[in-house]
Amino acid sequence: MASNTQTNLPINPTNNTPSIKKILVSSLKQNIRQYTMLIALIGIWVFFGIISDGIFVSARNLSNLFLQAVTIAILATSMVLVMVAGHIDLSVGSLAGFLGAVAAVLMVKVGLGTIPTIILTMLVGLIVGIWHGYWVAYRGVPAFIVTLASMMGFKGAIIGVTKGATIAPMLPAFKAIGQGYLPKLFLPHASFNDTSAIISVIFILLFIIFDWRKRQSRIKYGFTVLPLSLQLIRMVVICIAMAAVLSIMVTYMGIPYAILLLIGLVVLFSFITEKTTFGRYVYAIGGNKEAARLSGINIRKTNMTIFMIMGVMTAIAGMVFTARLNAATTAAGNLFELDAIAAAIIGGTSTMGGEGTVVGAIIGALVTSSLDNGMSLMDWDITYQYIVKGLVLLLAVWVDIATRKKSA
Amino acid sequence: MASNTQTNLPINPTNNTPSIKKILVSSLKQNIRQYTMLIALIGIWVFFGIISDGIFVSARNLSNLFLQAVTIAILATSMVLVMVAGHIDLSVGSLAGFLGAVAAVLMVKVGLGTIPTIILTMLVGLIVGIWHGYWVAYRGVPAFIVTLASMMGFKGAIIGVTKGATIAPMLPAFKAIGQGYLPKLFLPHASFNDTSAIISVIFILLFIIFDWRKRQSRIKYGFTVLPLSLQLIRMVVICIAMAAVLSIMVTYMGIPYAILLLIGLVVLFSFITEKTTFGRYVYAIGGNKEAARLSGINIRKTNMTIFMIMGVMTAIAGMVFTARLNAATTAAGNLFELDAIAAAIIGGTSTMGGEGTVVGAIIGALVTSSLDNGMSLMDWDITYQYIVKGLVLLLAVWVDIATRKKSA
Amino acid sequence: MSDYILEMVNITKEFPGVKALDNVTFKVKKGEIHALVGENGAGKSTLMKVLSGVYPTGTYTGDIVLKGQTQHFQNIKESEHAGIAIIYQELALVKQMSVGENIFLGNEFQERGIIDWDQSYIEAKKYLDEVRLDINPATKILHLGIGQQQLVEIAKAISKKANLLILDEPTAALTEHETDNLLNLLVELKAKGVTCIYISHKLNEVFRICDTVTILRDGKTIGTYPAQELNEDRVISLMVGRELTQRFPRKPHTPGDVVLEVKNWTVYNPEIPDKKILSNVNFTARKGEILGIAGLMGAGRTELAMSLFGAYAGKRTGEMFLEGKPVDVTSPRDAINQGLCYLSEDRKQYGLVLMMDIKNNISMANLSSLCTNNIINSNEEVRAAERYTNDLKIKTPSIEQKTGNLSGGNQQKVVLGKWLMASPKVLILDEPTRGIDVGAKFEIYNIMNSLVDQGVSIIMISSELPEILGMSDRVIVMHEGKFNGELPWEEATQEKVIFYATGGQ
Amino acid sequence: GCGSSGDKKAEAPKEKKIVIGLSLPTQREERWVRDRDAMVAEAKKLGIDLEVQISDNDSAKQESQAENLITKGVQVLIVAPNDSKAAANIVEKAHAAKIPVISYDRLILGTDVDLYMSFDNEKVGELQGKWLTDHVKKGNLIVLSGDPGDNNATLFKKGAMQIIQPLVDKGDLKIVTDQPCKDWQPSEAMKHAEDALTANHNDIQGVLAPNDNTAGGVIQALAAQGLAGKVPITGQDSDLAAAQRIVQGTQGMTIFKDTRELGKAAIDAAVKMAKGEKPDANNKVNNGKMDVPSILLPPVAVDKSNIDKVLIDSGYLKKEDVYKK
Ligand SMILES: Nc1ncnc2c1ncn2[C@@H]1O[C@H](COP(=O)(O)OP(=O)(O)OP(=O)(O)O)[C@@H](O)[C@H]1O
Ligand SMILES: Nc1ncnc2c1ncn2[C@@H]1O[C@H](COP(=O)(O)OP(=O)(O)OP(=O)(O)O)[C@@H](O)[C@H]1O
Ligand SMILES: [Mg+2]
Ligand SMILES: [Mg+2]
Repeated sequence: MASNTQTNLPINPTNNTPSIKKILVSSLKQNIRQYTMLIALIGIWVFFGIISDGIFVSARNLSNLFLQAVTIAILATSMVLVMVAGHIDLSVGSLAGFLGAVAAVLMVKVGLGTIPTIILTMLVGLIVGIWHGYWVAYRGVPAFIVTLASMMGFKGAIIGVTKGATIAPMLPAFKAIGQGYLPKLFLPHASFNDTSAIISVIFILLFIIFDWRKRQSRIKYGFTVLPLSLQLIRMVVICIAMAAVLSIMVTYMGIPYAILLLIGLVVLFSFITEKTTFGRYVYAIGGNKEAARLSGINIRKTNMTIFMIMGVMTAIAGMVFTARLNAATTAAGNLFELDAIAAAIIGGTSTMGGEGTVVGAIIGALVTSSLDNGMSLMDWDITYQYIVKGLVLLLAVWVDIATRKKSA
Repeated sequence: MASNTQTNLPINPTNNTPSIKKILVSSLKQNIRQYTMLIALIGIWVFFGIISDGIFVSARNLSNLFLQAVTIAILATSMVLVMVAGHIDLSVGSLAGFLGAVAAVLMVKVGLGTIPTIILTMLVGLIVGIWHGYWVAYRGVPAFIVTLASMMGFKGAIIGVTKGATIAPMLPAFKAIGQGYLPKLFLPHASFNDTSAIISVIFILLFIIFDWRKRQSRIKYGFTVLPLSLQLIRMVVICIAMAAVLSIMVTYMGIPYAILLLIGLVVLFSFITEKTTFGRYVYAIGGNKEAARLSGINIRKTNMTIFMIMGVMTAIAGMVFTARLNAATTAAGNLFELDAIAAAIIGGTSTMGGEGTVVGAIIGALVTSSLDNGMSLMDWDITYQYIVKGLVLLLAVWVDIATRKKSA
Repeated sequence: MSDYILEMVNITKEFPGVKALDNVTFKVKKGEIHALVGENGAGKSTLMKVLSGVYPTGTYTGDIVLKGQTQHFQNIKESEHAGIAIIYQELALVKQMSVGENIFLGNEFQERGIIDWDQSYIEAKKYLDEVRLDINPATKILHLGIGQQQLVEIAKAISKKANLLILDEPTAALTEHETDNLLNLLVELKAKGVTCIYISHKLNEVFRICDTVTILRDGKTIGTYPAQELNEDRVISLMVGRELTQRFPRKPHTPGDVVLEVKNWTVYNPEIPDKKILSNVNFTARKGEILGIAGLMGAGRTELAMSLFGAYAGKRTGEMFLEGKPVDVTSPRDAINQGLCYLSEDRKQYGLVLMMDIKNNISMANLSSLCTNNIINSNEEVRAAERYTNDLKIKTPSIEQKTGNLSGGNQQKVVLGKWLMASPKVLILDEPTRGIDVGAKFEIYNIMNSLVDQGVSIIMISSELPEILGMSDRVIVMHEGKFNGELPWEEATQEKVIFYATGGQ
Repeated sequence: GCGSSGDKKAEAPKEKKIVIGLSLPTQREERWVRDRDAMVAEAKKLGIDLEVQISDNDSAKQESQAENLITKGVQVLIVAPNDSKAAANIVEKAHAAKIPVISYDRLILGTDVDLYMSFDNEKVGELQGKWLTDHVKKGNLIVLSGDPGDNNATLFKKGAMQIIQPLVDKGDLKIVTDQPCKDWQPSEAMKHAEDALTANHNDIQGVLAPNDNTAGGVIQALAAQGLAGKVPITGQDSDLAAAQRIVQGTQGMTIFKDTRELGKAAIDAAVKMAKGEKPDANNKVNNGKMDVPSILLPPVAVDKSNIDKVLIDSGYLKKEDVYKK
């Protein structure tokens, strides 16, 4: 995640001593949208933390909160790709419900094991993705239409697959995807989860190593780098933040598998969007399709790939959701598409394409989930819950637009 | 409606004898999208007419069908304005539900009469429209966000207003808006509705007069006109079509008030979009916002007006819906936004703004309603109903895109 | 005092990080044609946008005095009411709407908001005749070429019946013939008492019609002079702040082997499949030469380039050989892989991703050279971007700047950088200096020369005859989709080129 | 006014098949799938035509579909209304076409209904409330209800609260969370349960879950805290999954409404009405306009003690399914 702030530092090889202030200010400006939302998220946490007498920020609740957010976060991660390329996917909700039901049918009715079920379900997701990609990329039908059609279709298909009944229960191994925590390995009686602690330390070490290697490589290329003292301060701050978040889970029941999966997907997608040609092409297509085409980018192939990825990710989200409930129901996935789109937008993805980050979308998903969780925790009336959520969405985007205008 | 085809005829004041074939071909090309969808609509009617042994095309069923389409058609009519200007309104569904509930509360709980209820409800709609307009036009927040926030908010507000219970019944006069037919005035025992017949004849005469006056005015200005024979043929064909549609209703129970209202709104909105500066500004803003701004168009005011109109139209749609059910339920309006958007798109409105017609949207609404009606009439499985609807949406748009590409 | 129709005093306008105008004073006499010249980014367009209310009062400092009255325009409508009409540098037309609708957009023939269409189209036709554009006013803008669109813009400005008419580079997309028409029209308008501010990088036009010249450099006024006291060289040195000894840095090239050979190249209209846009075109391009392609607007030069580049939608027949081998180019990617690159005539629509930064735009066509296993080495990318930014002297605070925030000339250089990075064998430049100032043009010509020295074959499509004559080693003239003549540079003269371009045999 | 439909029938006696229209609210819940299956089977047995329409929880759609059924000329219309008040229109339209209407499972309010057949919905809530208060005498309750936009959810809750509220007023019970579950989604129920458990440090003594699906969600949240089976929780619908949970001890109870009986009875009554006869109503229920002749079947509370008898012996569920490990 942190890699993102670094790439955008201004570089000036001809002059090796730019003012530190300038670097900081410029880095702040470049990432203003994410910072605004991060501050909003922290604000929400502080608010609910205070009015709930600290219950909201307890390890247990935050751990719950992350798990409640995970399905939407997975969908939002790939929705960023779709939206950056200038499309939209309205089908993810009913498709996630459908694919969750497919997994349940394969496991409960057909009797397949966990691994075959996962593979087959992802395959079905992939096929749906190819179907979407075909129409969008090769037949030129707007994604809005293609996925609206699918949204309707899969709303029907889920009834066909489940025959209207709830399908349960899933196998324990499958269930663990949505509900399980990393087991304790060495210290079964410690008050914290040892495996999770080890993994957390590995995460932090990996970050330090990558950050350091990045610095070395920049020095090798003769680019400006932060003075060593500042770089170290920055590194320590980020490490502490990482440790804080991870320790929430370590001191509760450990890191849930679902969160581990999400972290993996976020790192993967951040990497794809920032470091691969495919990712770059996605941004170029969303920014100016004609220019991208004349620069030799294969727009069809790129669009097809985007929807294939979206299909597989929807399958993953659907399975995590089914695993968490340990059942597939016919109403599953209803309106998830809007939550995922809202998360992406709150996190800075443009509705016009060309802009957006995966990390932002995760922050967006956390913002909406935190609101849901906090208000339900405080037992607020459902009427106000809806209204507050709507207003926060509106205000978040507005504050962001206003600050961006000022600092552009 | 027909006025639309006429304005787009090529004009060539310097040369008074262009080939007739050229004129016809060019007029066909200009309106290809609407013709495609009209043909699709007729195709659907013929198909269901045959497999239902004629029940589908009975006066009674078609009359039902028009009434079933009317709420979505009203919403789609103003959605065209919103979408042509490059926005979208995701809130119309929950807002229509909310405003329908407001009307029911005013009537049933507060005890207001029909007229005060209608006026107050429209006022509330207007205020919501101003709220949307403010954020979109003056705060620069994308309409997608503003109306997504409202969608959530009004989902909550409707629960607050109805307290989760259905509110019914409405006063008979109010109920008539959604269910009533023009009464028979002179021939109470005739097998057809005399008032409706008279109104139908008036409609047809008005069309003939306008069409003729238009021809005269064009001749006066020295523009090309169709040869008299062709013009007359055209006029007769359109008159027969109008008579056919109207006679369906005349021979059943008469023209429903709701349809009369819809016809009025469609004529009004066609006029607004084609003949007024406001309408032109809407297209200009959607087509090229910068150009519109540099041409001195007040973009903010135009956007504000668009959303004010949308608010009022949503109120009308919500009331028609409530009148039709003779009750306000908390689930009312669910997903109407997608139906309205789909109708507009099927009818040729571009998701990118700048293109779209009101008549097209009405055809789009009829296409989806005809499918719903036909499949329900044939007692198809709900699973297939959803899938067929999705596929038809996809294919309709694709065929349209494909034909447009060829003939543009 | 009162013979000034317009006085702009001490205007200062800042954008975040850029002081676009710094205490600019600009005075225009009644009834004159006043030229405003300066390098790219000097602030010409900004000054005019301040005047027309695009940047409303309060976003700049300084005073605007129009006909003796101080004005505080809040928006464009107010400046139009005060008698100012402006044609912006960027075309401001709504593509989905008809020519007639565009001409009167914002000023419809209306009564209580209801438009009289018949009247509109009749009037529209009159203004189109006035700018000598013979098209049906019901035609949609998207069916017009960029030059025709420019004429529609001019018709639109004239229709406002302003007494102060501002034209920001109106001839950038026009051919000689159309330019002639336009200049004559301006002179006619002047005779009717219309004052005109004329912005152009084409100094010959400036001297043909302008009475007074004001020069801007780096957001400051350098001076205002009567036109007869100046000559082109003097203006150029005032603009760039140094002497430019020659306009076209012609260098002797020694053409080598044939790199590109095109035989019987025929291209059909994508919408009307049996209509030929190009018929039976044959030509060769050699290593280390600049091949100029001249022609009037609509002659089909852009279609030729696009079809060779694999980017044209219509059907094509014919053969193409690169370094003697037959190649089948079906997409821009194929073309780039074969070493054939194309810089398009419309940088904003087809060249740049405006919301991306300079770095990402430059690397876009050749990302694979920065990659191992499709993973981008961002350090290499920065290094490459730095190199082209320095080589091409792109004026920017950093390579992280969004290209949308650059001036036109700098944007053009970014696109050029993109294609240089793709290391082409054959580089097709379509209007490479459109809307670019003399200083930057000179730099671009130098870049072309050094590319040719490195063995690149350049095909230059241009509507500016001096450029064609000044830079090409060989000139091909197109007329209505056919090659109508070929001249070595020594024999190419303005008269001959125009003779062929208008269909002479 | 169902008598008048007889005149027309006289012209074509016997050889024309009886056609009955059935409009159901949804197929997204197992119980409604069973209803449909039971009625289709009965109709087949009797050799009559049954036209089924599913409105997918949409009142307007239900009305359109009912119009379509009327258009197709059904002789009797069985309506399981999505919304009890909104469906009054359907009845009026049917009567205008001289078609009698049976209000199935949910009573259509404020109009002249010909026959009502049901399990009492408020009674369902009462049974849930009764069972819960029998098992939880003192402590904190989580009260969940169905979709906030569903009138039936309001009715279930009303019935349950009639029993629970007095104890709350007395101070024995405390409602710590009172939330609806959007779309009857188990994930919503799970979230609310998680949050309530957190907010009350697991100090929860009972859960009112409106149906089996939401109960399933709550049980997932309880299980995460090791509380599954320790906290009494209600349900409704007798889903197979719920029966399994009752046997395992994680869910306390469910409600059994033998929809096969109800469905069969509805078809039989409809056939009678189509022939112009009067069905034998055993009850009268006021719907705000009139006393509707009614056939009421009793809902049964099912828990571990009677599950074998009620659900398995009746053949509603299979023993090997319920006790499947
Ligand atoms: N909207 C904007 N935001 C930020 N900077 C801007 C903006 N518009 C113009 N500038 C900057 O202001 C300066 C003046 O630009 P302007 O467009 O007026 O130049 P110009 O003289 O018209 O150049 P050209 O000949 O290329 O059209 C340039 O440095 C440009 O980058
Ligand atoms: N979108 C279009 N639809 C129909 N015809 C077109 C279209 N674009 C171009 N043409 C036609 O194709 C031919 C060549 O046009 P084009 O403007 O590309 O020529 P050019 O020589 O490149 O001129 P320019 O100076 O404008 O670059 C002309 O006859 C033109 O009218
Ligand atoms: Mg400029
Ligand atoms: Mg060209």
